Amino acid sequence: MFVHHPIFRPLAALAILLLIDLIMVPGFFHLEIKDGHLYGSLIDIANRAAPLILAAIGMTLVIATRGIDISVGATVAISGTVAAMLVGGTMVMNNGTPEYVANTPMWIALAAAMGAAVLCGAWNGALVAGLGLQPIVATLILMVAGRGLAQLLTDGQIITVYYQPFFFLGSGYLFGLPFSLYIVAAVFIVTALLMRKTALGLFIQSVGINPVAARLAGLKTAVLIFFVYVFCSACAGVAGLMITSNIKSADANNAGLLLELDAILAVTLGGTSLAGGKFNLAGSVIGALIIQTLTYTIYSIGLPPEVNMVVKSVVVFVICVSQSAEFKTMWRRAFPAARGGKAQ
Amino acid sequence: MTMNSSAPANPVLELRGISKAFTGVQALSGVSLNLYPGEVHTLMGQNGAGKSTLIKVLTGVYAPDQGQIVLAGQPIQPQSTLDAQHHGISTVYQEVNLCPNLSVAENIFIGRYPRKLGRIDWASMTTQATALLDRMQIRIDVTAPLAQYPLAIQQMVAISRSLLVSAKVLILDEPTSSLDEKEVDLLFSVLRGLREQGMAILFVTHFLDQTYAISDRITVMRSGEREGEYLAADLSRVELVNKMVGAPTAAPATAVAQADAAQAPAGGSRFGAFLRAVGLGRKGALQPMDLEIGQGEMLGLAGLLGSGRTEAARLLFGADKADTGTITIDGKERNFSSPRDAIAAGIGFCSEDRKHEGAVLELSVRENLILALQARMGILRAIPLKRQQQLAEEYVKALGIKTASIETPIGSLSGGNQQKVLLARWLVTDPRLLILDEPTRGIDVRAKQEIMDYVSALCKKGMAILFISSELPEVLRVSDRIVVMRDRKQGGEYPRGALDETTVLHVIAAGDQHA
Amino acid sequence: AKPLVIGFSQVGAESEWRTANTVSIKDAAKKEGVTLKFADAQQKQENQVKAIRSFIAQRVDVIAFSPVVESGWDTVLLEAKRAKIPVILTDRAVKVSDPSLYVTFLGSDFVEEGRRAGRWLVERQKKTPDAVLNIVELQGTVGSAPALDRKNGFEEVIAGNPKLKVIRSQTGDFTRAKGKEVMEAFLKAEGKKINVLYAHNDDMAIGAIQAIEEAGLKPGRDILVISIDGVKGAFEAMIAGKLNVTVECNPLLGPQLMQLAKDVVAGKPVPKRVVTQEGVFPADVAAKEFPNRKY
Amino acid sequence: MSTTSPAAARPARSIISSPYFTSLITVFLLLVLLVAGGAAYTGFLSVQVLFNLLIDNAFLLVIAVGMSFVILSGGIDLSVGSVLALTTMVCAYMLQTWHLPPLLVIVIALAMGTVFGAAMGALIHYFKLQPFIVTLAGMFLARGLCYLISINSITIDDPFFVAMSQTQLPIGDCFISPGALIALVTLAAAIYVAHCTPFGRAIYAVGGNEQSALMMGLRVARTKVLIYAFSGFCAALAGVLFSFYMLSGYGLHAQGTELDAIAAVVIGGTLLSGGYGYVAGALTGVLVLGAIQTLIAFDGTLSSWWTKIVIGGLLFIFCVVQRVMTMRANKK
Ligand SMILES: Nc1ncnc2c1ncn2[C@@H]1O[C@H](COP(=O)(O)OP(=O)(O)OP(=O)(O)O)[C@@H](O)[C@H]1O
Ligand SMILES: Nc1ncnc2c1ncn2[C@@H]1O[C@H](COP(=O)(O)OP(=O)(O)OP(=O)(O)O)[C@@H](O)[C@H]1O
Ligand SMILES: [Mg+2]
Ligand SMILES: [Mg+2]
Repeated sequence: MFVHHPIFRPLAALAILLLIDLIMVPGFFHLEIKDGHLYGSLIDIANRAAPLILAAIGMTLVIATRGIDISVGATVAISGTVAAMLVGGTMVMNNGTPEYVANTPMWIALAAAMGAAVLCGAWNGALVAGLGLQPIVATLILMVAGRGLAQLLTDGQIITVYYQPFFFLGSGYLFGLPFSLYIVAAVFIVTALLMRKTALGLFIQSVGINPVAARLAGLKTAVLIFFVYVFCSACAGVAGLMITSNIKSADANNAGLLLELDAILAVTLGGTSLAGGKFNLAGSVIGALIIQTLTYTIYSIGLPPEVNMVVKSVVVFVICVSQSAEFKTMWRRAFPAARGGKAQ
Repeated sequence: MTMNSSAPANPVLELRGISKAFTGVQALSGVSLNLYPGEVHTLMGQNGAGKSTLIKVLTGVYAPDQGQIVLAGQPIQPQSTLDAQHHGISTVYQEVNLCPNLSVAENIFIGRYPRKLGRIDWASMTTQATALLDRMQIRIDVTAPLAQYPLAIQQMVAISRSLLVSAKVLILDEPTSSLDEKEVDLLFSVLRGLREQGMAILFVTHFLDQTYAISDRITVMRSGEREGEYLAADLSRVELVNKMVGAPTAAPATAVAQADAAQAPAGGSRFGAFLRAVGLGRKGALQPMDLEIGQGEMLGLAGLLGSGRTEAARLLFGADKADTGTITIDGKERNFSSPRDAIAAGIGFCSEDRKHEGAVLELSVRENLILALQARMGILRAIPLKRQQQLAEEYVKALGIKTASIETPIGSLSGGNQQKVLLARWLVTDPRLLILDEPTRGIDVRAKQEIMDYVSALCKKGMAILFISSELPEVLRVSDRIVVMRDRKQGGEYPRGALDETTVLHVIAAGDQHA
Repeated sequence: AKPLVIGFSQVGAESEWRTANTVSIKDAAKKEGVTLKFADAQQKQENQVKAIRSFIAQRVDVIAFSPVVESGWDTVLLEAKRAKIPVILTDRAVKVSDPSLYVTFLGSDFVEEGRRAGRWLVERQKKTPDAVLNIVELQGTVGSAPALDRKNGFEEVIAGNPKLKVIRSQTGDFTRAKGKEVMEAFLKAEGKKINVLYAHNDDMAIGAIQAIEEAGLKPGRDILVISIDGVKGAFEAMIAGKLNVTVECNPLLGPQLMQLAKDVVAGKPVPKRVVTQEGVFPADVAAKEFPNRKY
Repeated sequence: MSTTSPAAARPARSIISSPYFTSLITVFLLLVLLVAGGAAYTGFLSVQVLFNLLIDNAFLLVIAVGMSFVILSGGIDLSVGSVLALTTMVCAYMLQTWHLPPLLVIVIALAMGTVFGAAMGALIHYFKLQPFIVTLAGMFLARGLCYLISINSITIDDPFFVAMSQTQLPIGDCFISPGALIALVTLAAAIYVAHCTPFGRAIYAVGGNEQSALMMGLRVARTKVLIYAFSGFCAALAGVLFSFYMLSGYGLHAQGTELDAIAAVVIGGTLLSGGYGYVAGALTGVLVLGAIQTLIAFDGTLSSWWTKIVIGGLLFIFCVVQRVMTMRANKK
């Protein structure tokens, strides 16, 4: 019956991608211990997918309420910039030897960055839930202005961070695995628990499917929608910290550029409908992994950069079509013999 | 079974051995049906018997798993509604299927616009639509969007739309469930006219009166099978009910009603006042009115369509905000700015529009059922799954909800069963006042009886109920007190027994004269 | 007299280099008492065209711009010419059918930058004449002029040398994050075979350096790193010994631009092509040069 | 939004609560914006500047017209910007490398865009895929195809294209470009189609309730495929206009134009959920965006980030004022 589980198809797609890697890229699955931690392509993919997974988790809930948040990338830039500026540090030349000085205690910097992200979410939430603007337009405003704000903070410069502990977030290792994976796991588990063990999941779905009925049943629809946008931005905020920490600098111009599109793509590849309602958190995580694996595969196979986009789009088309119920019916019609074997 | 063979001519449409299964449900098994020209053929059966499914198969919405559709001797396989229309089969579905954003006139004419020089002739369309609705004695602005009119008007629009095509076969799935008596009469006179012209009409209803008022032939369905086909003249009401439910009923519906009426308490005075609304009104929707409901009282709200009953209920529930007036509960003044406030004060509201305001279609029966309760308990205190299942099972049994399981999405239940789930949603919250707006719409006789009995029992235990229904006899039968509405204002208040159907109509009509 | 009015349409603010360029122009204008109408095109050519049209409508004295793309300027420049407003190009060139549509072009030569990077490597290779050097290349944004030119210039120089081989080339979109991500993949795919990294800008190089370090290799030693632009970050990396050389691409065009504008308005003849002063900075001069860097 | 239920909307409030009213507000706000700009900057309120709004945004207007149809039907098309770029590329390549006659080139390019759109529409309809995702993949595909043709930009020097680019149709002592004229004609044609043809009304029906439209016997499949085909056509036509405008083909042309188009359509009063709005709103929306940009260019003191922030801020003010005025009107 596993075949009918909603998670099956995204998983299958991921497996097929990995299979292609296995055949095409020698040593793709090779893992070794280097400097006391695991090292290899798979680790890279997971590590690099971490921000995308976080964004996708947040986006899943927004999409479940029939919304969309295209300001994720801008939020990433803002939170990353705030953190980098506060932790910051400058290099001073001291008799020809470089020395690093930190500015603000790291926890304050992190809290401020998350605060900025939550503020972004509150802004979006207020526009969507409070004013009733259409989500895509409401978040378009922050998408445009947010990156500008981040650039304003940095004067358009890349802020390099020289504070070692800060790097742990995005490129540190714990028990041999990248620390970012623990963060992602924690966010995922907390979110999943929130959805399962509280009524939040039910409420979000109800609001997404039939907001009028939900309100008449006594749900605080506006509060729920507001919360969802704040949550999404908070996820983006963490993603921003991770990206900043990983490249040891905040690039307000480019950090998280187009991350929103990838996040939305991940959510859909994971089997959540953009029409709202039923959602699939685990699916979104797998969707994000699919995207990152695909990107990584393109790099590893050594395709010329001109064909990147074509390959990516073709794969997305194929995955989407193969996931659709209609395709399944067609397939069954075309290959009736396979029915018994596959449907089990 | 008495298969009557005095058919006038050859059937214009035959269904032979139609079967259709959904995952987990055999909705139809081997159903046959004959439609003769110049006849009204009524399809009867309990909720979930498969009536709507049969109609959808017939009109190309679903493909049958087995069986044949024969139209005028030719087997056909309608692929879509449009295809069916081309074959001369025109349909009004149970759930209103129109476009809320388009104007009334467009909803009638879309797909077959009057044209002038190749472009749509809007002026002529408006005139024709107005004339068409005029024939059904509906006078509205046909250029306004459909969404602005109440469900009943929408239903009439859907019917006018189907009348427009020169069809051989007209199918109506519970068209009367949101119409009042006057409108039903109108509809029937239109249908009789069509019958005269030789059209074959397939009609689904749960109302026995209507069945006998118009049908020539009756097919009874039970659990996805055809129980039998009868001439209306040959089948008594009691027989019909027996055949629908598959076992002799304990007592005919009318008898129960009489017995109930006999032991009715005398007046409203025995109830402790629970809710009192003074001067409650909203501009353009309801003129200020007073209302008082006591604990354990069933207050009926009668009136014609659009008389403002739903509006009054929505104001009481905080779904719309009142411009004027106050609401006091247990002597304390309360102002509801949202349904949440009302729910917190112990009020429940079962809306008349289940598709848009009630059911959360993709969620399961269980989730729909506990939604209001969970909303009241808040996000953090999730009801344990065990308890949810227990509640769901309990109410599925108590209300006789026909569903494959409690995890089935409510959207795949039949219309009547969805209605029951939504009723259960409020029952589990154990409200002190339950507002029921047309709760029995689209529910079969037996279920209606069961539900009203159930509700009455709760009422006796102290729950206050505000009961809104377009079925006057029902309102008169069950209410302790009746408020008659007309023209969006209060028309008068009467204790039980002070009114009968004719007097209520008189009250409403009198209002019309004075206005 | 009335102050000179210059309308300047900038590409955007996509990189540190670009912001340094903007700052230089704004500062120079302020210093020279020139009224600067500044418009940011957010990386879109159509926005630049709109800005130039509005400059024409405002009747500025000189129009200057850094074109997003080379082609597609004929029409709007013709309008400027009809309105008798001289046009100065900065930083990037354009392809127009009639060269009289602009007065002069002030800026760096991307192909030359690529060549310089290539020449440095050719020289360097002479130290180890027998070894074959495998090169991985991090390109800029696909299709952008600097990416195309820096690639071509570099290839032109190393083409004659059979010991220099580009084994991987992929786009890193001029950003640190992408540079790091792509380099990680390169390292997994090619491993120790990589001897040289050629990055089209410093940001990608800095990202890639991190990837190299995380792979347990020493950037600058195990893998030679060559990049272009010469921003501060690159100098810091060179001081730390992680970057071998950066080819300067000078963004400080402000003073030269103001001078040109004044000359043009005064009717003085100006050369059709003004190349900015640019150097090549290997790691050994980095510490000395660092305090002089303005961006 | 969740706060308005169908039953809550009553005829008494209908006139002002209709999308018609929202569109009117937009026009009013646009006028306010222009007058404010005229007061603040000399030369802003000249006729040529207004014409420039049309000339510079002709391609955006054409895309927004196609996008209007898509959004009215409840869908979205993210591929338009890339299809535009692909069209410029194809035109340039066919003109410069194969030396095909320009009219033939234009026909081929338009046909290509139409087919591209239709293919996406078919995927969306027949496989029940999300328009957002299909067109997102379409966006990557079209951009990718540009690079396959060439990663360089290709200059067009075909005399016909050059003529179209440089012709100025005089109106008084100002002028307008042929491209702007074509865009206006396209808009007029689209308004006619939307309001006077069964296809146009079917778009509204599908946007209002696709299921109902199907039950009412409309050809939903055909309509949907046609809508995306039309959007693809508009994107290609915009691409041709863009080729006139820029005289070049380039894979990086018109990045992010899809968002501009969506914003224009929504600002013009069309609901993203489909079914409500007017095609003519596309024009007001495009003019609003253009006016904001022109304002910023006239100001000429903003740095890059301030430009972004101000655009965001103006968008915000615009949406909020529009929304608040509509809500006010609904309350009355
Ligand atoms: N799309 C569907 N998916 C799954 N089951 C369905 C679907 N449609 C109908 N059913 C099931 O088929 C059975 C027959 O339903 P149908 O709607 O035909 O009943 P009905 O006779 O019209 O009842 P009512 O009087 O309540 O409208 C029901 O048990 C219902 O749950
Ligand atoms: N025939 C009609 N023509 C125009 N408007 C109508 C008509 N019938 C009802 N309405 C509208 O319906 C509103 C009141 O309807 P409401 O739903 O409150 O009444 P109701 O008695 O509950 O009717 P229903 O049985 O349809 O629910 C009025 O404001 C009126 O605008
Ligand atoms: Mg039914
Ligand atoms: Mg009502």
